[in-house]
Amino acid sequence: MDKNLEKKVINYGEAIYEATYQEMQRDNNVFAYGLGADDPKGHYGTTKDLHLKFGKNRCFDTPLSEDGMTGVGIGAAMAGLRPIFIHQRMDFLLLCMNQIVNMASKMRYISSGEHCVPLVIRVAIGRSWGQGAQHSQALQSFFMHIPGLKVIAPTTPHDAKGGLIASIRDNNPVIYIEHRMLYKNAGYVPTNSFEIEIGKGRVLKDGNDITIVGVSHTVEDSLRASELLKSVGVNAEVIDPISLSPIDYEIIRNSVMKTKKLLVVDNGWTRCGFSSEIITDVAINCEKITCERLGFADCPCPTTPSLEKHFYPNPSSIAKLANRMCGGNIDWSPPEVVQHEILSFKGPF
Amino acid sequence: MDKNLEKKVINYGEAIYEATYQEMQRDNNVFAYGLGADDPKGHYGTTKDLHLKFGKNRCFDTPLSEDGMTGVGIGAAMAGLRPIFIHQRMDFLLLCMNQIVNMASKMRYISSGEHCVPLVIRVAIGRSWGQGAQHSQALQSFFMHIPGLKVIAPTTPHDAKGGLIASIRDNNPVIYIEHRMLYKNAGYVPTNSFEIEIGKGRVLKDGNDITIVGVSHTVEDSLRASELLKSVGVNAEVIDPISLSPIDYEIIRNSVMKTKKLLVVDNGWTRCGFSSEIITDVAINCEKITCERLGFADCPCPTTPSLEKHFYPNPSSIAKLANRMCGGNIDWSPPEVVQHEILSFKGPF
Amino acid sequence: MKNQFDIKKAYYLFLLIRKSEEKIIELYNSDKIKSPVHLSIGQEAIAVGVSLALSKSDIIFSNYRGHAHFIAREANLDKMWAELYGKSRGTARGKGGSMHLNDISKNFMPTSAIVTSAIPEAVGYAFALKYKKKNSVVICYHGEGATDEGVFWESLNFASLHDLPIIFICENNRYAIYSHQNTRSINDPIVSRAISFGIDAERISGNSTEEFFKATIRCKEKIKNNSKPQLLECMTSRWQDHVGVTQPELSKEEENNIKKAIKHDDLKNLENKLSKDEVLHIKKRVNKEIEHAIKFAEASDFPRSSELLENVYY
Amino acid sequence: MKNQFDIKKAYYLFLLIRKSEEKIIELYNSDKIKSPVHLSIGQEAIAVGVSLALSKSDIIFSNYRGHAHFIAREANLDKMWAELYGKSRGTARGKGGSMHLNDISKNFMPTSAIVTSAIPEAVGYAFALKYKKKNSVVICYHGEGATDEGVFWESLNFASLHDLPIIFICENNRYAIYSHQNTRSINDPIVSRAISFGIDAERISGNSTEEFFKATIRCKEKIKNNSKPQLLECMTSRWQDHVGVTQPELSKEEENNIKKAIKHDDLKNLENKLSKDEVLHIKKRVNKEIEHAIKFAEASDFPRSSELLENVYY
Ligand SMILES: Cc1ncc(C[n+]2csc(CCOP(=O)(O)OP(=O)(O)O)c2C)c(N)n1
Ligand SMILES: Cc1ncc(C[n+]2csc(CCOP(=O)(O)OP(=O)(O)O)c2C)c(N)n1
Ligand SMILES: [Mg+2]
Ligand SMILES: [Mg+2]
Repeated sequence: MDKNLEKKVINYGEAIYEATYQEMQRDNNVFAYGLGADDPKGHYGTTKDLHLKFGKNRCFDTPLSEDGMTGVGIGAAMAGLRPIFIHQRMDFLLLCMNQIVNMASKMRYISSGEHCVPLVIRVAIGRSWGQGAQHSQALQSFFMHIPGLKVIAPTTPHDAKGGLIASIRDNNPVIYIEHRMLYKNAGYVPTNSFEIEIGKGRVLKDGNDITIVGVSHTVEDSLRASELLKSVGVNAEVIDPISLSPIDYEIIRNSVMKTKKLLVVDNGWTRCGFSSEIITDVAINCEKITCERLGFADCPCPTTPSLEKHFYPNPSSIAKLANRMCGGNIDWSPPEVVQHEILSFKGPF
Repeated sequence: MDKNLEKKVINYGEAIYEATYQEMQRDNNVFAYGLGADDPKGHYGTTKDLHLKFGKNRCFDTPLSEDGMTGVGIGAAMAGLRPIFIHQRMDFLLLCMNQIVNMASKMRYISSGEHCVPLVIRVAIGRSWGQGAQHSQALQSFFMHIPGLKVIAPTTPHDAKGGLIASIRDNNPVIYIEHRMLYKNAGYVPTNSFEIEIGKGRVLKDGNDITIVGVSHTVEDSLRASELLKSVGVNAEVIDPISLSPIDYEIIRNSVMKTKKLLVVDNGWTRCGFSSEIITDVAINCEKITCERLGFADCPCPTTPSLEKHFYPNPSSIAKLANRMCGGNIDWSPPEVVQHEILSFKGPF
Repeated sequence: MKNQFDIKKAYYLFLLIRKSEEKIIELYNSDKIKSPVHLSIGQEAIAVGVSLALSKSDIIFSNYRGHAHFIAREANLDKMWAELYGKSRGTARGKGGSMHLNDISKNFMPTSAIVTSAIPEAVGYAFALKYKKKNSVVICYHGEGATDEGVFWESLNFASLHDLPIIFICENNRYAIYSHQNTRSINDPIVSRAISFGIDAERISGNSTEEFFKATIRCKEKIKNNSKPQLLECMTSRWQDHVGVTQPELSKEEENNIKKAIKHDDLKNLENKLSKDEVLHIKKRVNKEIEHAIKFAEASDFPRSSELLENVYY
Repeated sequence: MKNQFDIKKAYYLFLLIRKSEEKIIELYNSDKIKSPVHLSIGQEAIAVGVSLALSKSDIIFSNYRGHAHFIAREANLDKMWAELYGKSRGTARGKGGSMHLNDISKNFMPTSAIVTSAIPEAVGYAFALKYKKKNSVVICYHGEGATDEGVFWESLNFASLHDLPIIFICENNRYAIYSHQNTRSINDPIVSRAISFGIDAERISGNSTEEFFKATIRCKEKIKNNSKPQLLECMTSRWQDHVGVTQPELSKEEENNIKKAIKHDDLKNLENKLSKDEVLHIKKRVNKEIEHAIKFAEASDFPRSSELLENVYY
């Protein structure tokens, strides 16, 4: 991937900023807006000072009117602009469902191709430090359910940049999901502009014993779990789907044909979730695969850390289940792995 | 079920009316509201003249403010009333997602049991006769995804009545899904008040060769498909889950252990849908089951009948796939079955 | 767009709408039309008056009750009919139906069946016009019922905050299906609310094509001068049922209102201002155009089944 | 509720809020508090003035910035602190945190972190009061930012349509996080908009506890007499950052505004009206109560892990 490009180590938040900046530079039609888009903190730096660099009609704050502002983005996109609508939390998208599902996702179909809606909706998933029931939801399955929408959830800075540029250039509405615990993740990223292909996943770690598929931040945790699993002789393959709709079913099917075991670790609730979609596809299309899933506990997210730690899957709960699936000792208690990004998170809230 | 009760043949719409009327009679705290709740047509007769019988504070029309009106229902429920909020179309729930998901579903949890929200949201799914992209969605999976909500989708007049009474008496928010093509369905229904147990499914037809699970109107079509299948010697078991959340996983698992084959026919899109949830549960918990699913085509619903007929599963597409799963001739073309309720449907729109 | 009211053209467009709607009623029960219809009969004056005041480059957002707006904009009648028939030469190749008409060559945007939903989009389009420094304006038709939705006020707030070139045309027929406006808000408040949201708003009574025309001209001028968004509350009445071709179940009072409105039918007023010859000529033309459109629709095929999955994504 | 302003009680409640918030600041970085906090310092006069005008049976809806409303209602301070600590003796057994306080014994409803979301619920509660022919009123606190959301206007419309017993208390601190009100709407419009939605609305400037008290008394009286919903736009300012205990990044102008506000701190005004002894006595009481609450919180356990899945369903 991108063999000949100059690369630099930057973090996930910087990758989003770079993608936005370069696209705004390239194309006057690109603009970014949303609550606090031009505020001093600039959404973890991802929109920092864009209003100063490109003018306040190209990066602006809005009233608290998520529903209306989604419609504004759709209308602007129909008129040929390429809006990036930014949300501080995915939970707020619940206010925008009518515009996203009834309008954006269907515009092309109901006009038989006369119109398209090149709108990117950037949404951050929160967690921990007391965010609680209303500030920690990860509702990817809602958007995956709806034809006409694309959904991506990059994990690495590389894919964050290439994925955002691809989303901006895509002529369909794209829900771009970022995770607050990933902003500080660092990695090599090409300095120039580049796109990843929406719809292609990536094997982040090869292995033969079990296939683990994560989503967004749980990809990180799955990688950590794969480290733990080494100690019990289990060699896990870890897949980052990157794109949730369209899904790269092939990459997962190919992996499970080899490992015969599939563990999907969703970063969201499981019922009718991402994990059910992946397991169902495998159940229909591949033979004799053992499947399991993990995800949010079946309740709203509690604020207190003593309960919250049981709400999310974590490297050791992932490793424990994967090991059991591989016939390992069910009493194995993997050590707790320090999730630095979570412990060190102290806002901005 | 209800062996000792007096029964009468009534239709699905009448069953809903009867449940509402009897509950309003029994409990002064029950009231019904929504767009057109008191209009001359009374939602297919389901609310007909309730405003005259119980007064206009117990059955009333509202402004077109679905989001706000959901909140009003939640607040009234918190104050001890038992509101029934009625929607002409499920598509309009997209305007209410914030209130339903962020507020109603979490109220009990964030108050650790101090509050509850006994709110029933009645929503009709539309289809055919040109309803098109925005008037035919069946979004059950959204609500199934969210802990704290119950979701039911009765198919028979019996369950429509017993299910609505149970929903009204339930102290949790319940999404009650009805299908416009079922209103005319007739069947024996106890004349007195009774409840079905939310969370229990029902085997509507016994069989040994394959398990077919439908949802709402596709249960009807699955029954019709089972008739077609008789002609090729396939004896299908047809299950009506009735309750979509909680799901009666047991009844489905037990059936597939016997038949070894599972076909889920959703009345909605398949990706992250009801069908993926059911198949996933079976893939995880039962061994060596062949699974397939059917549902809406992967596109918005077109209005023209020439395309719409390919959008929905139907008795013959269900039968064809089931037969193939049972090792039958893949070239078998089951005859088209007349779906009277669809052909005869001419509104009210 | 001229600042002079063109009676002949107004009469022609008005008649074309009226006769099209009447033809729909005539054909509806034959099951040739594959789509529920929300007729505009009684409300045509608004569409005609407004449309005559527009330029080619102006942008139209309408709703499920969009036949009048579509026809008054001189969008493609043949394709509209084919769409009603569910045929592949329709405005959306049969996939949209009456509630989702569009004609990009006339800047007539796809309409929505969800009340109020296209209004923030109209505002977004106006935002784009300003962004690109275009001179056009956006026309956003909607019912009075649409103002019940919160997103309506979010839209007005954003339009006024950004001084967007948009004219909201509120077609106040007093009803949302069977609900009278009084059962949905008190004090007949649309103009006062719009003003409090920073919009120049005015009520136009009388259901007169020429008055709607003049008011729209005024709005366009005001936008040119002070670039403030505009709202016209156009008082009117709908003579048919909300949807379909059945007769509405009306209160005595409403029945009388409609009788009165029919007596003052602006189509007759316009007709009276023209010569017999002019009228005859226009009537002929209208009949011919509608016949042509129906033939076009009849001759068109239904879309092939492979089209089902086309145009979901770009 | 008495119609006489009780200065001693006002001072006590005001001080209890101020000192609690200051204690939070002091403790925050020790990581004992397990929840983000939205402090009320600068805005306390509203909560105190309003609360003193209420009866026991009145109902309170607040929001994520709810400490002042909670304390002024004399809700359980021990439990509030335990909740901030994430402990099982908290108002929500640690599962809600600062943004989801509740105290059913004081009719203080669970608060929401989603702006405006509790407002239609407050209206629904008022609907239920009327339905059950109760005499109480609902108090609905919200920020000026909350009025940007469409559902706010849907809520007001429904409240006015049904003449519901509710008082909207708009705490206008001019900011939503870092966004000044002027960047979100023009013409400082809240009162005029509310009036156009059929609500009796009035602005109260000066950030004075007694004025807020009097205004609330007026509202309650008006509701008794004409049962029209009321809105008070209470002008105020927030001295801390939007969330957490960091200092806000302010413009020079805003910095000056806050300096001015601090100079006119109503806590001092109230203090000046009391005798030294009275003040001393109250200060002692306040310190003791806060100490007690913190001890209560410290002594409480974290909830057992089995509680994770409790209270999802009834
Ligand atoms: C959000 C939403 N709520 C309800 C409906 C059902 N509905 C369709 S048209 C209509 C009436 C709208 O009234 P108005 O805006 O006055 O327009 P009119 O039909 O009178 O032209 C209603 C309630 C809908 N389509 N969308
Ligand atoms: C629907 C929604 N949008 C955005 C946010 C993020 N947010 C939290 S508080 C806040 C500011 C609200 O301002 P205001 O209503 O004036 O209340 P204040 O914080 O000033 O008391 C915002 C934008 C949210 N929580 N909910
Ligand atoms: Mg109307
Ligand atoms: Mg504020």
